[in-house]
Amino acid sequence: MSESEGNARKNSVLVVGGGIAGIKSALDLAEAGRRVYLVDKKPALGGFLPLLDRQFPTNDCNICYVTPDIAKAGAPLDIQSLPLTKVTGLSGEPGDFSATLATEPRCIVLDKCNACGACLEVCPESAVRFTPGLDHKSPTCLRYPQATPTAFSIDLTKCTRCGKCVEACEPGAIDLDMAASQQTVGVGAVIVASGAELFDPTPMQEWYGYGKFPDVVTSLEFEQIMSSAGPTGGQFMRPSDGRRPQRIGWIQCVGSRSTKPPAKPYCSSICCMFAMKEAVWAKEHYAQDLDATVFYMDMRPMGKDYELYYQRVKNDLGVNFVRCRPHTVGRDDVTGDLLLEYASEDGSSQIARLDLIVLATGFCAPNDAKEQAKALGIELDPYAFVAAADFDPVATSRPGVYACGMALGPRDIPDSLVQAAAAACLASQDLEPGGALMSEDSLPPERDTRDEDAHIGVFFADWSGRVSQAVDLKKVMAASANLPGVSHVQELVISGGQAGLDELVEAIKAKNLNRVVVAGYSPRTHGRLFAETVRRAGLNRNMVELANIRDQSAMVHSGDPVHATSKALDLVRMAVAGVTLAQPIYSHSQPVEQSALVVGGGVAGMTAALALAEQGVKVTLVERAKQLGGLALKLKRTLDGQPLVQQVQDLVAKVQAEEGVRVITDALVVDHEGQAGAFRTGVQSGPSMYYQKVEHGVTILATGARQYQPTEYDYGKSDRVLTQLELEDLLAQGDASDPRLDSVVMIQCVGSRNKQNPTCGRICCQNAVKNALWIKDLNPEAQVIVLYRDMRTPYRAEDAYRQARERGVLFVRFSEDDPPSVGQDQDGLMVSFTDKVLGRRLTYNPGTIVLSTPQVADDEAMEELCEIFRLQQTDTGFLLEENIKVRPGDTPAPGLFAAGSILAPKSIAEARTQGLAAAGRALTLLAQHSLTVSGGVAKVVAERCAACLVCVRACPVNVPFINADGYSQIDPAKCLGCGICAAECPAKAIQLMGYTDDQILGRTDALLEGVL
Amino acid sequence: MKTTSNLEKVLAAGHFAATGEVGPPRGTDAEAVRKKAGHLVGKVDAVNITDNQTAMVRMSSWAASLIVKQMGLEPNYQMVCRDRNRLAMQSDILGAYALGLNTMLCLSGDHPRFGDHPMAANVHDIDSIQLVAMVRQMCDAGLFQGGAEISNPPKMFIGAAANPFGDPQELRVLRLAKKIAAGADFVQTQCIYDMKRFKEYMHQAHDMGLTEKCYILAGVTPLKSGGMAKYMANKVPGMTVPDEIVKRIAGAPKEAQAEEGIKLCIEQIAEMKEIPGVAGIHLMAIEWEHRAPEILERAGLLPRPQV
Amino acid sequence: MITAVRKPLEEIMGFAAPYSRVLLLGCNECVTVCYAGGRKEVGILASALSMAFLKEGKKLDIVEQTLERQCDPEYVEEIAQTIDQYDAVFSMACGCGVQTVAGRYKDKPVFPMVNTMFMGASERQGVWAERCAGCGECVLGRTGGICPVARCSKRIFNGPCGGSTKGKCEIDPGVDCAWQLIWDRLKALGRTDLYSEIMPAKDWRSAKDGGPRRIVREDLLS
Amino acid sequence: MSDFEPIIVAFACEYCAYTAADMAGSLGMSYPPNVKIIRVPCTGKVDTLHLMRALQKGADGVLVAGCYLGDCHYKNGNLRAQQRVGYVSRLLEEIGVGGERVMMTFMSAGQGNVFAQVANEFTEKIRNLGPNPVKLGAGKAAA
Amino acid sequence: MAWADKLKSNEFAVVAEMETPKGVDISDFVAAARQLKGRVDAVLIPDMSFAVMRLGALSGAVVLKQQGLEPIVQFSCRDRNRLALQADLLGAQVLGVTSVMAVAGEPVAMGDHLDAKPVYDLTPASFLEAAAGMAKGLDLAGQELKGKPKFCLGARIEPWADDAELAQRLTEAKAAVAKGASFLVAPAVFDLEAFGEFMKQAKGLGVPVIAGVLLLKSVGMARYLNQNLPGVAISEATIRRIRSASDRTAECVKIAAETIKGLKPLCGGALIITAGWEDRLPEILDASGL
Repeated sequence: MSESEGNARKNSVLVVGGGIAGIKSALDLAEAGRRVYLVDKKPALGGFLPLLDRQFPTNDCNICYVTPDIAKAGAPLDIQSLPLTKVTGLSGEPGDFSATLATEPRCIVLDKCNACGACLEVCPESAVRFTPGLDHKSPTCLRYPQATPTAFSIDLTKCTRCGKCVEACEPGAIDLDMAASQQTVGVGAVIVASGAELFDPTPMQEWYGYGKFPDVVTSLEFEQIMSSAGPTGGQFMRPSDGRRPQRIGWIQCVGSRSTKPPAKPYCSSICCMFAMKEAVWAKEHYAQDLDATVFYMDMRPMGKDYELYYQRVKNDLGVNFVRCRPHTVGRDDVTGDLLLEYASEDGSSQIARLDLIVLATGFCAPNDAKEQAKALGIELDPYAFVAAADFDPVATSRPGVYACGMALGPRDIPDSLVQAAAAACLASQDLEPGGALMSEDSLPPERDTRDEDAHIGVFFADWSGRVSQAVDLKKVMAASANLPGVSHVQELVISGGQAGLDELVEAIKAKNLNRVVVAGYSPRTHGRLFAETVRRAGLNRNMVELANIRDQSAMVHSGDPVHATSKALDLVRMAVAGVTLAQPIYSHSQPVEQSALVVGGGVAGMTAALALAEQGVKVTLVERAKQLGGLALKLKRTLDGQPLVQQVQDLVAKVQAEEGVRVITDALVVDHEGQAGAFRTGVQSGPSMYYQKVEHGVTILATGARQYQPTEYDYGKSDRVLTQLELEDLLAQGDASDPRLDSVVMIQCVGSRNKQNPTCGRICCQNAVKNALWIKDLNPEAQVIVLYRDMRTPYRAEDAYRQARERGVLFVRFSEDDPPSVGQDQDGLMVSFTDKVLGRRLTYNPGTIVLSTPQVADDEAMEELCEIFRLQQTDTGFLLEENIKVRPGDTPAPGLFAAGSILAPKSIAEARTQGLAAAGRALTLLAQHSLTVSGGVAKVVAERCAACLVCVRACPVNVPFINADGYSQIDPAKCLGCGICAAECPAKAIQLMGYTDDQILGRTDALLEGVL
Repeated sequence: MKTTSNLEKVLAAGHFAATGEVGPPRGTDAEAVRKKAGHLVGKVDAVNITDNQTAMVRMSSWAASLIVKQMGLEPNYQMVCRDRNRLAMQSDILGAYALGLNTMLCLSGDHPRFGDHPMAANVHDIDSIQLVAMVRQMCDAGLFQGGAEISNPPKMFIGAAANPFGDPQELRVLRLAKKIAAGADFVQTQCIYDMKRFKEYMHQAHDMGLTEKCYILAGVTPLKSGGMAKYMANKVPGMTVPDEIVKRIAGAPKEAQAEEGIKLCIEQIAEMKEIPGVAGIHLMAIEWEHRAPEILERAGLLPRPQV
Repeated sequence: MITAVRKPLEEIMGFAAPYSRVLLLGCNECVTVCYAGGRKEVGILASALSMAFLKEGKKLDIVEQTLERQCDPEYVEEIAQTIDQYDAVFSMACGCGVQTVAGRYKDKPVFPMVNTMFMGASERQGVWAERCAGCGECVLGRTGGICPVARCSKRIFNGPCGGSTKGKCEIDPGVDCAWQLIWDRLKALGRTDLYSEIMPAKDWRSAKDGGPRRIVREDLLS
Repeated sequence: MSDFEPIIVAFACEYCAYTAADMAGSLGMSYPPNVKIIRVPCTGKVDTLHLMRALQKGADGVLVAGCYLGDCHYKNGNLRAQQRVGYVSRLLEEIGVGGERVMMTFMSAGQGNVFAQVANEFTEKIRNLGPNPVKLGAGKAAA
Repeated sequence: MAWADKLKSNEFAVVAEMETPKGVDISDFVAAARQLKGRVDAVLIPDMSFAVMRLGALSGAVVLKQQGLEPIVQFSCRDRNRLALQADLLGAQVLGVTSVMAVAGEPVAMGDHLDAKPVYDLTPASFLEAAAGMAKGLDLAGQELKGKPKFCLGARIEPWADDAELAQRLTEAKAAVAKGASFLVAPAVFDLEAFGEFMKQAKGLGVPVIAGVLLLKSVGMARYLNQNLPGVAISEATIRRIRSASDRTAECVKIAAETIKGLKPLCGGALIITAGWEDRLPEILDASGL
């Protein structure tokens, strides 16, 4: 091995699986300056996400949110994506692996394919893979315009080599003789993100009728029916007769939570939210009078604020929920109605008449999971998902190999993304400490174009074809060519990769352009990308303007092509006018402090601190209490029953021993200033109130939550009423003869899912099951009753739940409006509750009553933290993330990340994962070594300034001052670029760069040209 | 005796003085003046003739004063600083004295904003204290304000006004002292309702020796109704009316409110007689001149001494 | 600072009616600071005026320019080259500026666009209040730094009058009683003795009552 | 004029309203094409002059769309914008162009529906008001 | 001795506390000092309070003196024996630092050098005696000094938690006054009423009492003080007030200013303690009308 090869190996990671988790890991690593091989066995990256029309709980289509990242900031991220590729072997050790990769032939040359679809049309055998439509097994569909790569592939198993496609292919991209290939790559670590597969309900035809009745569809298929780009072309109709469905039923847990094969015993975790989202979307967008019903056993919306979503869906949006066991689907052949038979909660059998049934199918391990595990040398759990330990939740059995996302079992997108970031962080630790990313020096010198006449190039980019569907692009292009200053008009083919951007760079150089308009995107999402691109062509970053004809014309006026076209031209004209008057903005960069402040010394904070320290980052860890450990100090066992105390203590010891981590306990954060890369935070510690300023480049907030202190159920009045934590203390004493443990009644949802605290505690159910089993371990004869509202035991916690039932733990459901009551009677402590099956109130005298209480936001502390760091709280008091779906753990403030229960209730494993993830996110920022400070700031024309002080008074951050020369001066490093001073200035002496009055008025004038 | 003023004579003889007030009409009807003043003939020692009171144009003070004088009643000729500059003021004083007026009161005057000519120039060439000083200089030194000699200077009994209740409180006695220092012979106060505070004021003035240098006449105005009591309490700047007084008047039956007001007035006059330094009262029976004799009678102030 | 407010548009439109091309001339001093006639206000007035006329079917050509100071002849000279292009000059300066411009360009109609108000200070952003009457003989040294001439409604030198209530002037509860302020300040300074002195009648010759005033510094003449 | 199609200039804060407008796009909610957006970093940047100029050049209505009061990224930029809109509105009344032709509105970034709704309502309102009288006068002036 | 004169004037004294930096970069220290010039009667420089090692108090005092401020320097008995203390006293005198305050010094265990050896050779009382003795020209060993240094001496009234302890504190304070202290510094006041009660009892001490005013920074800090500092009881009303303020820091400044105003009729002066937020001292002074 040559030296450079070895260096590359030490800086490279193999990511297996190109779904959202794999992409996220790859991006985080690449942003941190690593080389990534991203392999996927399918012809294109993307995984499940592209198949979904939109995602809960925001009901957004998040593809748009995630994908601009793929060419983040225009910097060439070192990600080599290898579709149609599998890993066949892995040798070596952490830091020095060799992986063998086998790639199937695509039979289409990527560089030549323009995805025109001609091959698909001519192929008699449908061997060309690019099938949109209802087939949920199809690898991808056209609705995923950002698919990487945007090219077809040919399935050789179906190909008859008739050659029609070769003839039809204009660019000559088809090569049916392409051979399979193999290669070996050297990497320092591996991340397994190979995802899961949807459960196929076909074998359960006799129960659910899938495959027998066309109007029984899977949830993914239903998603397609709703999609405007789906097979029905946006028509909301049922497959059998094209009728608009009026009554739709969702059947939950299809293929999950059942011990009868082929169904899986575990809970697939996300189908509940998935079904609710579909029901809401269908009701809101297609038929408000739609009768939507969810047939379920337990509703399990357990993510951050998902419970609120559930309550809204149920109470405000009118979706029906029926708790039952659905078992058989039949059909009334006269009416064509589907008949769903189910056993209701009181045991009676009922039938529901429906037009359409959606099976909320679960997820299972990929069919090649075992083969892949063998190749990678890692262990699987009993359900063929990758096995991981509770305290090391993204580490596999093989050092140097990590896993994330659905590869570890079914989970939702935020959880997958957090795991992805965590895995990326751990993978980094096996590599050499990262190097600096691309800097300004690597860019060509900037041309000074101020004295030149405008040579404007207008580029039209229609990534998904959305624009041309509504706008007559040809017409707009022709008209654009006549606009003043425009010397070049071109159509740009931009995909997720670099190619289109390179084309832009070339055109700027070849046509000697000095200003650029890109029509097609929102400046919000793509502004930075194109600014960086024109910079690569030697222009100032401010010499490009985006005409947002996609979002603000094509998408909103899709039904009105005439006006959409004229508005598109208006938008282009405005952009041309704006860019004509643009002046160069010079940004300056400032070094990023290679240090971090971690606030909160619980498991999440300690994990983050250690992970950063191991990457050579200097960490200051601030903890409010006198010792490290947080809430975890009170826990004795993990959810899967492993002892915990030692592990937490070890973690504390490790942090304390780590040289790179400076621990300040008994400390409060009292002030905070600066920006990403150069923060200064005031910390006050000890009774001396010793005040020090900590300088740091990034911040991780991990101050956790507090355990709810119940006032309900006689807590505090009787020493026999405990919380689960107190029960754990008792159990840890291990006294099997303790009479208090002879009979125990647990009450769930104490202090959660009510008016005061509408959220779900997320882990209280699992805790109850854990402790119930622990009691049974100590005393198998003990009687344990769990009073619950919904048992929420995702994935393998379901096993423990089942086990508990098998071992005699009684689970009795109560409803919110009929809760149990606790008191004293002649026999001592008494609890009474309604038994739904018997239909009457029962009274019971247990030895102990245990209340399952949630973690809740420490309101007072959170308010203060949010004020100091200028962040916001959610309605339930936890920290508000940048975007709970696609940016979990990122805050709206650059350089500030969050981990653990500060965000929502978290288990130890989740806290660990989040700590790692936050560290990983922080590393991507630190890897930049210097951050560019935007030059889009207010500038004073000294000779115009009347020193009137208006700007001094108006500035929200007190930046302007009247200098010794008697005019207003504004420090560009401190200016936020809001432009308030510029608007208030009575002498018009202040201009906001990028938004000068000339530019704004120029746009207005261009828009209104010829009106008068 | 410095002047021929009847008021001065009464005061110098140690009598408890009583003065009244008449506002000239907004027109040329001399009869109106005579009618109002007629009620007071023989009942008061002098009667104040207001000068464009509340910044409304009225018959000029000196002219109305002459009419009153002709009725055998001593006018107290009022002059405000709002409408004339020092030339006009001095020439008017010379004229007034020449026609037999010998008692005058120097005031700042209400702001034009309150009157019927809010657009008028607000002259204020000099202020009231400076006016007192100017008149004092004219009388005693025989000099015009500008310094030139006056041939046959006037001899005026010079009065000033004082408000014991305006803010800032602590300045009230000091300002009184200033007026006296400027040369005021007598002072008439704003109408008094808050006896407690007035007593404190007088006590302080007495302690400072001001009452020895100057005669102080306490202002009284009978309250005609509960409405008037409330108006005085809430709307008139620099005026305090204690709650219990408002309650007392407003609490009486509608038809008995006027009588209750007179009763209160009489009680207060009685009280004032006992306050050290109070040399008399100034009865401002605004548009109620016809009831003044009754009040004076019931207060035991009639008949007036002849000096 | 001299404060001013823009004249009602109706009055300005009356001035403009006979003309088709005018120079709208701002001033970068006092009137800029008090938002009456700086570059920004020039722009706003130009827009409003041209809209108001255009609406009536008349195109009024308005050229905007802002001078450093309209009360200095050298700055006013800057428009000498171009002034012939205009039918009239619309000055947004205070009365001093308008007169300087009118004095320099005697054959050109010059109109005031603002009403010049008073010499005031900025109490806070957007609020200006009168502080000096330019009386030519400053008594602030004896009144605790608060001017009875500019700030007492009755210009009383030996105040307060009887109408002072709760620190406010009798003419308006929104106006501070100057003498209350003076008294408070004298107390804070420990100089209440200054009050007991009677301030003599003022010599108003130093104010405008002595006729139009000018200041001549012999040593600076050239 | 039955075929009158108003031209509406919308100044939108990039933090909220501009994003909301994009959101309207990605949610496929339509609003009248009459509304053209100019992006600003904060509505506090929108100068009285910008509002006036748009109307002077013939816009029939001007919309300023910022964050909810209290949510401004720059403390009170939106409040300032609101005050300026009020000022311009009074000025337009004074010259007879009509104070209703300018409007301030508030929304959060996720509210694509609100943007669409406001755009619809405002367009409708301006449609009912009729064309900017400046435009009509300009025709006369040219004639 | 401007401070001594101030004390004699019987006017309300305003003293700011300024900790020396931990390190040798005194730029912030000097910047804070500049803002205070002419605005306070003196600046108190703690001597490594709570046993956190910092730039020596005396050096800090000299820096402040150069900035035109009147320093009062603390001498802690924790870190130096009687030789060192006396030597430093002489040093202070020749450097023009004449206002000196005796403190015992908090236990080493509270600070950042847990292994340090605590000295406690002298007590604050015996330190005062030593300083007073120097004025007569003698050191503690009875040796004659060349020149007689004169100091304006002060002592602390240590915090108390209950009445019994208070009585003892008063006795100690009396002793300090007897040994030559001409001013006393009391702990931070959060409850003016309770402090008023204390001052009634402290009347007999005969020297001005300078009460501490600690700038709160947050609700968290208020809670922390309640939990960890003896005798401190910040009311729920105050905490609620901070919590509901739109600008918490500004509210805390207001509270401190109100406390100072409230102290004016009660005692001889206020010692404003900002614990690292010295840049806010001018705001507090503004708000309290000083």
